[in-house]
Amino acid sequence: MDNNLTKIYNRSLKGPLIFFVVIMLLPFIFQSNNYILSTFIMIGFYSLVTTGLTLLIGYAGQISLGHAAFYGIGAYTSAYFTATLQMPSWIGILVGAIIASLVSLIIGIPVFKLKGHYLALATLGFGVIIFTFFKEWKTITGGLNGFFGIPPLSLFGISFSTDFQFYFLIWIFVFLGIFFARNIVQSRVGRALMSIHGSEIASEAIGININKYKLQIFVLSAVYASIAGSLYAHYVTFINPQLFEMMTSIYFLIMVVIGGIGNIWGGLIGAAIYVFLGELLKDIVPKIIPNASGEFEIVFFGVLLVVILIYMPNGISKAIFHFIKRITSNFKNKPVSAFSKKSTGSDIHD
Amino acid sequence: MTEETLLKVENLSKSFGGVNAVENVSFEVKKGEIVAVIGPNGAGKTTLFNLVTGVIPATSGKITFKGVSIIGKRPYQIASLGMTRTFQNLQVFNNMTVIENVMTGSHIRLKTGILSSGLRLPNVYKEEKEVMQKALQCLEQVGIADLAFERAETLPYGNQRLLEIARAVAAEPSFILLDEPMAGLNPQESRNLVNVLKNMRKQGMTFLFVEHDMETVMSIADKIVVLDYGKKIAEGTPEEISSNPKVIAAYLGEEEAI
Amino acid sequence: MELTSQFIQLIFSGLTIGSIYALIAIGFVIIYNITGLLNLAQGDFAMLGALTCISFVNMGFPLIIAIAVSVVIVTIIGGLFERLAIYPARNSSTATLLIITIGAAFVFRGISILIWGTQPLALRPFSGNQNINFLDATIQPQSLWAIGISLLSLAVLYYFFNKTYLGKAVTACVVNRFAARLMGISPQKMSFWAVSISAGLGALAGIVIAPISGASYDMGIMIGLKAFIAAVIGGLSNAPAAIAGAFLIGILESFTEGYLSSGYKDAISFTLLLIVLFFMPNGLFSKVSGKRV
Amino acid sequence: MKKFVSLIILMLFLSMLAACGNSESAGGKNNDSGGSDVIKIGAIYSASGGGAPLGKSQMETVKMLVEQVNENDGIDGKKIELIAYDDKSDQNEAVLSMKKLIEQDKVLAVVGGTLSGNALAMVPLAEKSKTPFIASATSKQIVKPDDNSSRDWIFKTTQSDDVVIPKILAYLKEKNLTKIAWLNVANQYGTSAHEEFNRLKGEYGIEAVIEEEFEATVDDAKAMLTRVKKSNPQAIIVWGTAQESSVITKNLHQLGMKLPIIESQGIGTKEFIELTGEAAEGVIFPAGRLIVAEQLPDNDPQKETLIKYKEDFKAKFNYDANTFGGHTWDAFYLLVNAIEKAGTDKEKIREQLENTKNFVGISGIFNFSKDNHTGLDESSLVMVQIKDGKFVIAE
Repeated sequence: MDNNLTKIYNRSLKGPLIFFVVIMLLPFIFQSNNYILSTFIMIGFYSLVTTGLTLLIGYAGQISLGHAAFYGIGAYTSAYFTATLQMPSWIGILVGAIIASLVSLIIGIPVFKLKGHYLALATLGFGVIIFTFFKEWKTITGGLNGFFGIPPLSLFGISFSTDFQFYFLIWIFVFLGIFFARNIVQSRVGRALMSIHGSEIASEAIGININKYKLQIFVLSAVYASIAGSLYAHYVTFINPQLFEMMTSIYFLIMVVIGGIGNIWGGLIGAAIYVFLGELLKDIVPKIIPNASGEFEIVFFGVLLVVILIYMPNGISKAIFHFIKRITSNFKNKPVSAFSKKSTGSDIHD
Repeated sequence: MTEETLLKVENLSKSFGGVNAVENVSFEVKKGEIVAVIGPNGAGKTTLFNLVTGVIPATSGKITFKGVSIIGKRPYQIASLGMTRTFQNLQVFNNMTVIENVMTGSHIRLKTGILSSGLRLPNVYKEEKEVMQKALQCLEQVGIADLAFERAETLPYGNQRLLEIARAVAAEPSFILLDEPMAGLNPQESRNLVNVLKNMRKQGMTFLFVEHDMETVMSIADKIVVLDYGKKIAEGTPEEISSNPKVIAAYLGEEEAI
Repeated sequence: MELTSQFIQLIFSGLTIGSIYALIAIGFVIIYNITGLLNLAQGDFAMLGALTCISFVNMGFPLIIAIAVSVVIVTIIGGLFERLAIYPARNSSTATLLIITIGAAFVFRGISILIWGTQPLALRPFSGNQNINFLDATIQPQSLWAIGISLLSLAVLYYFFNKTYLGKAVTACVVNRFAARLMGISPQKMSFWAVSISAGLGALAGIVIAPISGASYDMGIMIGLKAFIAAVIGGLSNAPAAIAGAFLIGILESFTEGYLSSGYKDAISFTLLLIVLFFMPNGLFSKVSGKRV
Repeated sequence: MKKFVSLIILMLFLSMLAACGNSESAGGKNNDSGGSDVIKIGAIYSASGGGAPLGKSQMETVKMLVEQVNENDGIDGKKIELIAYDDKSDQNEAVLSMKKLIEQDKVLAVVGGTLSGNALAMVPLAEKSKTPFIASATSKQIVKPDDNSSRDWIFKTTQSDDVVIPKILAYLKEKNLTKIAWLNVANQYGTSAHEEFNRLKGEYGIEAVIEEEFEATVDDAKAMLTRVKKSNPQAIIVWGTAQESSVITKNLHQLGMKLPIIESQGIGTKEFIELTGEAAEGVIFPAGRLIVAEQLPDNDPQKETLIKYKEDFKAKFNYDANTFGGHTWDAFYLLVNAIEKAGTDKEKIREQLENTKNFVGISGIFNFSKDNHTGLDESSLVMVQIKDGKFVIAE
């Protein structure tokens, strides 16, 4: 009976560990190519944000179109503390996370009285207001001219100034973030979040304080975004408000949705697809249409986005996991126990 | 001991834009009782339930549960006092498996928060194992333990009703409100559910339920409260109610109208 | 005297831009109520309308014909968009549908760069450049056109929704989808009409504003968003309220610019939006309803 | 059907990872075979997105010029292979594209950077990898940063604000206009010019009676302009690019404000005149000589180059060449010139660029030095006025 829990929650570390090892080995293959490394690093930043967002959107069922603001808060706080105040990097990251959580708390209290499109619009509104702060609070942020000279990240006495070094750092953060999120999902808190998505009235009737949970998970996702933003600022060393405008929030939402809601790996998968698709189109489109520039890529991207969502409304991660399951079950001839036969209809929450 | 009052409703009223959905209703539920609320369509039964469970605020009146006033409390606060419910329009969590639905029902009995679950502290695992055992027991109690790992949305209607009851029970409440538990069930399922409820009462559970199916009401209710146009028109044992002229008039009136 | 003239100036600026928002806001209301969809590509219909019209004018068509033809073309594009992108995904979640409309907006913008390039294009004003002086305030004739055309289209819409069969069918869908189906009106068909009509309205809005601000491939983003705010502020379920909201936002913006700084224009519109959402979630102009939630 | 499409999409994504690996190995191979027969040059411009009105003509210019050079047997018989990316006006895209050019495509040098923000994000990458980078964006931070970080490998072919603003200030002083209203578009282009204006106005004895910002998406600024009107300036400076400046200029006209209007070099396109109509009459702005090429005296050293570029561009793309494309022309030919003289060694190219003197380009005549990586001074600009719907040199 001890293994009962594994019937509903896939706690297996095998898949994630293999994936982790592969990710950690990649830089040794591509060591000489900072372009590929930085592609993966970008996926890392996005994954961190979208993993937090997946908790909010995919599990608790609450939309946010304002997360670029928290990403920006992390980035500007880190920039200000390390470049202007000359403090160590970890202080910037920490203070950024604290500010992001306070701001998200203040925003969250009124915002989560709203639902659906209204919630989406309210978060978008807060995003615009915070963007205006980045733009107009020139003494701190440098305004539209941007913030220059953010020093490279240095933690525990190690300076992460090359792509190679940064790669490991960001992916360790991503995996820690995903495991933290996965643990949450596979617990009382995760069930409470999903119950909010399922039926708010019923989850209140069994004693779940839905506003508290919405708020907690909103704050948590803001912290994820803020940490990602802090790391990003150290990585690019130059930031400007335009990086954190409305479209960035929309791109985050796109990643979460194409990745697949209701799956903790969805954020990472969505981020990877978003970045790879962009890079791939850059290579492919000019081959199909000579002399084409970015607008063709944008058109293709838009069309693909629509097609993906029409044919896979639940996102790509589901399709991928089904695919993997099919392959692995082909390897193992028969389901191991009577139980797994029974549970074919059920989805394991990964 | 059996005389202990669990729920006390006094002069409860609720109006929607001038229309009185519930008007000046008072009654009591004692520990271990099964009380039925009946009445024609639109009599205000579901509104009464929503008032008692805090889903909508009352216009006036008093509700005390276990001697504590629950007026103005949020539903989750009321639930944590030991009162859970089921819904007339099923509110099963379709995005989960059956057993997770029931495990979610145990929410208030657990302590894990965001940090401890995220870091997976040692006591979390223990708690999780316990809650799963408990959930299986609840499913056995309503007789759908074999469906534990199916997705909730794939269950037939009748089983979803049972699932809601199991979920309500998992909170280990002292009082459960059932909103038309028999609706949509076939006769066999209904009989099964009656047995389930009777068994639970034996274990000391108290029920308040709304029901249209008179046969069920007469067979399991200790006391019946009759509502018509938001007012209480009668209260008593099944025998008293079945011979009450006001009740007969209300029901006949309804039939005439049809 | 100077104060009044500035005041009138601000009011007219606000009404002009407000009338553009109004045309698009009605599109939002129609689509939202029939399909439950938040269409973020709505502003891009305005862009398509304006650029198409400019092309026709440059080809030598008379203005009135150019306007009519481009409104029809954009209406058809709207219909295609509904059939190809919205209809197949009609049962998906809010977030999915939202992103489908964003995807469509990308496509519209990309295609218009391909056709019209990236430089802003000009459309000549409908009737000359002679300014009208009114109590010391200067009013462009185009402003009057903008306000006039939007009021006229609102009147036409009113007639359409209340007097014609198709219009009544659409209205029925808004009031009660289930009842409409019982009456043999297919909500799916209505969704098609709703998106098409909104696209046409958007196109008209774009054409009207083009002589004032010029037209370019990315003009739809902010216009669409502001119109949506306007619709929400007024009340999404009610067209006249949405129109009132649109004029309110237009005037608010023009006063912010006139008395404060334009850097805060967007922030102020959104602040008003948030205030309305938090305190009057049904919109500023909604009646308190006795409906059960 | 649904399954089938899902499968196809899935395959597409799986092939994506494979494609990444492939292009990597392909890139490696090219490099092994040595850049002996082709010269690889990278280009990154914002041909779509917010910067597109500037970036599209830049992208098309560089593509056209590569074709021309290759038709004429390339550089010393070696063909140029252009690898061009559109950063879509997005900073992250710009950074990734720059890395791709440097690390994977292994280009010899990079021209690009339409928007200052994107150019600034690319600068450290070029500097670190020691790749010559010639930018076409305006911010002076690109070559002369406040924090004095190194810019050895970075060059720029646009007049910085510290060249353009003095030109305007000198003009105002000469005309004895001292009470000025300053209006700029609320983006990097506008605010950096504003800073420069505030820094220098004192030196020229000029006073700003009112300073305002307007959005790039402005539709009607009459409200704000009534405030400007009340402050009674002697002249108005409007700093923006074509679309937003056009709205402001029209509004000024509608309000009957008949003051000298001075605008930025960003309005030097035919579209501005079309958009603005009669309201554009009399507007004065500093610009490179490209837009007034025909009016230059025949002995002007730039005239021939300017007219050739204009004609080629118009013939190929069917719209008028503009100043922005001109900056790219300069970047490209400066590079070609350096490669011709110094060969394909990056360090030598850098040195050659730094020592380029009297190079006749589109934006002006370039004279680089160790401390001056822009190479242009005020003489590269002329004051241009709009008269009868045409650009003419103002006296």
